[in-house]
Amino acid sequence: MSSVPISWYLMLAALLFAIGTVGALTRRNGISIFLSIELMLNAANLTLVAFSRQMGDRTGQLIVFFVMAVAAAEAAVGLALFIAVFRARRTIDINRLNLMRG
Amino acid sequence: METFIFLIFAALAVASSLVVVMHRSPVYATMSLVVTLFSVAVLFVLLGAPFLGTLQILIYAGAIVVLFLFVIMLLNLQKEGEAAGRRRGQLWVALPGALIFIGMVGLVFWRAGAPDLQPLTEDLVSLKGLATALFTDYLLPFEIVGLLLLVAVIGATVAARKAPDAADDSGVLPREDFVTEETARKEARP
Amino acid sequence: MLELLWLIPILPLAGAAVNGLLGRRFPKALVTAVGVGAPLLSLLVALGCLWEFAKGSFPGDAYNLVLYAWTAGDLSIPVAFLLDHLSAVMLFIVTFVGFLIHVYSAGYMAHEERYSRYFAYLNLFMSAMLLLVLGNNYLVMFVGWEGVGLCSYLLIGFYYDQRFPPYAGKKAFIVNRIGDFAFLVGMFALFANFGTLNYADLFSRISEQPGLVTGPTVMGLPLASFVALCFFVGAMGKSAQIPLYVWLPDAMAGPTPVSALIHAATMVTAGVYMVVRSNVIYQLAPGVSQFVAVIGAATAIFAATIAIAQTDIKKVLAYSTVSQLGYMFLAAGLGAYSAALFHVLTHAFFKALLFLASGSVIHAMGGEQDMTKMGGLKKKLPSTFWTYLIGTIAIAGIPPLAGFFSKDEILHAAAGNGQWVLWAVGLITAGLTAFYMFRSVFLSFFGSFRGTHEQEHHLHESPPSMTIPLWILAAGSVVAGWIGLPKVIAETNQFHRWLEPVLFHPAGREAIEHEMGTGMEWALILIAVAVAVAGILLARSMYGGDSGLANGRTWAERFPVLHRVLVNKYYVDEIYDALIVKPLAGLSRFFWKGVDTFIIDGTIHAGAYATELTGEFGRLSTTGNVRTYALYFFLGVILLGCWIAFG
Amino acid sequence: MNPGLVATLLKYAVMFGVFINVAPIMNWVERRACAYIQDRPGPNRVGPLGLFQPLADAAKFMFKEDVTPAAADKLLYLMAPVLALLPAFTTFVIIPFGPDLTVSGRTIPLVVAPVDTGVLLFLALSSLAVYSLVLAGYASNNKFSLIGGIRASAQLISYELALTLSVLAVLLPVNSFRLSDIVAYQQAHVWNFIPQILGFFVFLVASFAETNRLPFDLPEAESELIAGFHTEYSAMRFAAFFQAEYTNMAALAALGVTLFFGGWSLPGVHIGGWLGAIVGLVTLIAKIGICMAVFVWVRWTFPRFRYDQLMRLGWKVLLPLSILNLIVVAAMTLAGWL
Repeated sequence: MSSVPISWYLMLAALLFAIGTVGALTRRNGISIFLSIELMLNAANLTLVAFSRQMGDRTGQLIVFFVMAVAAAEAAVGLALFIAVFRARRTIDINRLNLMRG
Repeated sequence: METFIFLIFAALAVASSLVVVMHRSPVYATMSLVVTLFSVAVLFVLLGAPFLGTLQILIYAGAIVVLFLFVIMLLNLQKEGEAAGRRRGQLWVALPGALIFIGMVGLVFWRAGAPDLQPLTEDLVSLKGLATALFTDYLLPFEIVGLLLLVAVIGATVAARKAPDAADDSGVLPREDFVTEETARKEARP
Repeated sequence: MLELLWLIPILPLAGAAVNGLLGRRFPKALVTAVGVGAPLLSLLVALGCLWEFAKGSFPGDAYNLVLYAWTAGDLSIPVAFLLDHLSAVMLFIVTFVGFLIHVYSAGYMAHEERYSRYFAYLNLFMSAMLLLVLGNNYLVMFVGWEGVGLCSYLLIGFYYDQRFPPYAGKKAFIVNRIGDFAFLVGMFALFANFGTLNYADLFSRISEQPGLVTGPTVMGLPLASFVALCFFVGAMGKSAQIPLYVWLPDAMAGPTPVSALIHAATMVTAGVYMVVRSNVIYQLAPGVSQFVAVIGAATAIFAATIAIAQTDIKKVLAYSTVSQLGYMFLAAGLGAYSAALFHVLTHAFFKALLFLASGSVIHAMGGEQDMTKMGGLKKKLPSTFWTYLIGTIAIAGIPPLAGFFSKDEILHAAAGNGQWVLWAVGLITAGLTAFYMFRSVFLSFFGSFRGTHEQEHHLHESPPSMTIPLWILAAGSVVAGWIGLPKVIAETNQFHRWLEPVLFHPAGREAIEHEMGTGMEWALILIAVAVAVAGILLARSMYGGDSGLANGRTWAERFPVLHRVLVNKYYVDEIYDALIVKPLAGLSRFFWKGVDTFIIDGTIHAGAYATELTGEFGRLSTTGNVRTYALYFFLGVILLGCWIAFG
Repeated sequence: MNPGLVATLLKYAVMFGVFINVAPIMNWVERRACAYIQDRPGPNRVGPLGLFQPLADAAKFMFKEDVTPAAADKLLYLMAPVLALLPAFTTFVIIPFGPDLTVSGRTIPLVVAPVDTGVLLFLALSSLAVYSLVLAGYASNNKFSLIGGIRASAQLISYELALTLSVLAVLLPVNSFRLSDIVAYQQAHVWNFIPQILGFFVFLVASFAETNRLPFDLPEAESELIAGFHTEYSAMRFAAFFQAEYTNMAALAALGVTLFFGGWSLPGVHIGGWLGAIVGLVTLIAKIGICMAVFVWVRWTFPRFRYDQLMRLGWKVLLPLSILNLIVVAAMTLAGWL
């Protein structure tokens, strides 16, 4: 049975990560940025699982588990913040939320 | 067979992630993310982590992304318009950066060659081993993550709650699907 | 029974907790039941314990009850109670008088809005006072000492919605703090040298080897003198001696029962109790003892002169309290510790009685405290009049009432020690006391009514819950002195013998009193009584009858300067203000404006300005757009990655 | 062809055959039972006792015009019914329906997908069902539908917690995620609903909510939201939702009976071989049927909850109860009582 080399998985992860990064950096909609970040997290997870397989060590899988929990927490708080921001400003366009401009 | 499955789902993941990033409608982007997540879950199973694959669907697709969708609908977000002051500059920096990144990783692998995947061991796949490690060696991180989730729940509740005084003073009716017994009684009073 | 000793302070504490936490929701009757019931139970337990103690059903002279050891590292302070002949007397005074005043309060405060809070504070005070009295080491005493201070502060400022009471409470607290500080320093000195604060350990070691305290020196003084001085400064604060007496007259801003309980009968005598408790140390520090006696005598006559000119009935009683406390310290300084404690006991009865009776007068007058607006209350308030009169005779030192015996013993001690100056001062003070107390009787109860018509209409005798305690205290004021009859009358002085186990007689300092002849003693007694009677007659001639007030005015006009000085209490408050408070405020202002604002803030502002300048340039990179920051971050990551991969 | 694959396909065919027929049969049962409860005859014209009514309905669905609203989001509007069917026809793959079968030396477990993460997979797949409702609500571009969609997502997420926790409690003493192990455990001990009656009730209530059935049918509440998320749907697309709803019900019922009522097994009955397989399948179907009857009975008996009551019940009653149940079961397992 032909097995897929690990570098394929890792390249795929890098690709997903790059796509997610570009999305996070260029999108203006807060929710879309969030989605891109989830994409990046998933790419990282894929890397972890791939290395876990390659090294025969399950630590990578455990870290993926923690990443998922953290992502859940992040999504809950982040979305709540968006709701609060939307109530106050009627928009979640990141470009318009620049109160912190120096 | 395995290569075949990998190629299908890898292509699916890349395609759907491109949709996530490029589609202007948040709903489509979100639904594409579900496809990406599903593909990655399949890759997890291929890599010998079926538990994580299931969790990926259960937690990510079943809960987190639903939450995204819920918020999108709650705020009734429309497509990102071609508003003024669109920052092209951002894209022209980010895109080359991403390409450099991919090139960098590719170069590393080109140098290192492509070693075959290690054979799958029973120990790595077994759920019992994972659970044992989680509740012994990684108990402290596990507890901390639990605490983090609790804090997140409380924080999210506080952040998303309407300011109580603002709701009372504005005289605006609470939204209809959130009319509670108390507010209903308050409205009924002359 | 004795193992229930711990219940005595705990019961009022529980009452305070219940009333303090839940009292607002309770009906008034329940608040009363809890607030008066707790001291009653405490009194019953105390009486049982005293009975057992008097029977002596335990080994040794004193009963120790260790509750638990408070441990911090190597340091271990047992929280323990001690019942010996000294604390027994104090225990009786505190529980008995305290209970009566609680009963009285139920009537006096009946219309008060913050009724439950009042009882919570009063119970808390009882608890702290009992802790002070019963503790078997200085630290437990100090906890109680601070506790009573706190309650005193709370109760003086009880009417916190008026202007003056919170100020008076604060003043009491701050002045006491000076004394407390000295007390603490004394404790530290003892602990540093002996490693314990337990009375029994300390005193047995000192009395066996007096060299332990007379040998080492602290700041140039022998240890005994240093500790004694520190403790006396502590006592000065709590027991209102010169120069720290200034808080006590102002403390009359609190409710009258509080004045009776805390600022006359119990708390202010804590200093005397502490000095008597430490008699071993004072006996070994004769210089300090002499100082105590002088301060006591000075305070006695000083306060008595002020009291002559006061028109506020409670102020008169307050200065009289200061004066009587001076007597006690006079006795303690002379080494007549039993006489000092005897005066504490009798004073507790008659001064509590006088305050409560004055409270009854004030109650009837609708809050009026000025004696110039009273007069002729004898017929309207018979119970109050008779009890007040009994208290006045007792304090004036007319036999066979209580005050006579204790005061006589103090004067006797002064004469017996050959301290004739102090004796003369005490004698004059006795005369002044008789004069100003009868002055208050004549102004308030005799002559015709000088208040408004409305007040006259409302005059009424107080309810039984107030008059019954009055009569009980009056009975006490009559008979309390009989337990300490002088040698010339009785075989032995019973009270003296009772206290014998706790007193220390170092070699070479025996009292000289035995050498005085019987005739001499009778002569001294007669002189004292004669002076008191003279004071009474003078008061009657000046203030008796309807023209009393006018007569007083005439006398005042004859000595305008003296009168003004006395009315203004020798301007002591003003002097303190000019000498201590004003310079302190000025110094603070200098530190505020000069040091803090200019030097410290200026340095910081300079730094802040430099930072701001840097920030002005740095801000150009912050667009406020999160994505820009993310981009910086990403580029940094890429550079880092390149460095790792190719570097 | 790979014999394992053949066996899997055959097993799937059997289960599919069972579950595809749930909707038509339940259509008839529901209408007749409703009529019975409301004291009226119900559909009785087509065939004996109206038994052919489902066929008539199906024919009607097929020939009706399939309307797509002009303002709708076409792609999502089309995808929603498909997404509804997808989890409905995949979840039952982990339900065991008989004892292991030995055919020409090979042991074939009678479950379509004998995977290690069994119950989790069921929960994961069924959690995807919410997408169809939300998307249908969104794509219709109709405010009633949108509100229905929002309600559906909130409700499903809320009750999933209680459902999952009550299922987890069942797993504790068994020490496995495999439903066949759970059935074996119940065969060896006693049906789970006896020691875990609290968990069972939480599961029952949560499954009413998960299937959007009365008294929790807020997402489609006819009286206030017309029909909620499927207001705009007609013809075969509506039929797809209909089918998905009943199939989901059946799948949850199958999970319920497997977790709490011994699945395909019967106490004291141990038959192997082909006969055992058939008996197992029939037993499972019978048990599912009883559960479905309860669903119908509850639907026509209880009034609808209000939205805030629904949320309060989910978060403040069911969730704490399920956590309590989990703790109690964990303690009992540790103590060796289970």
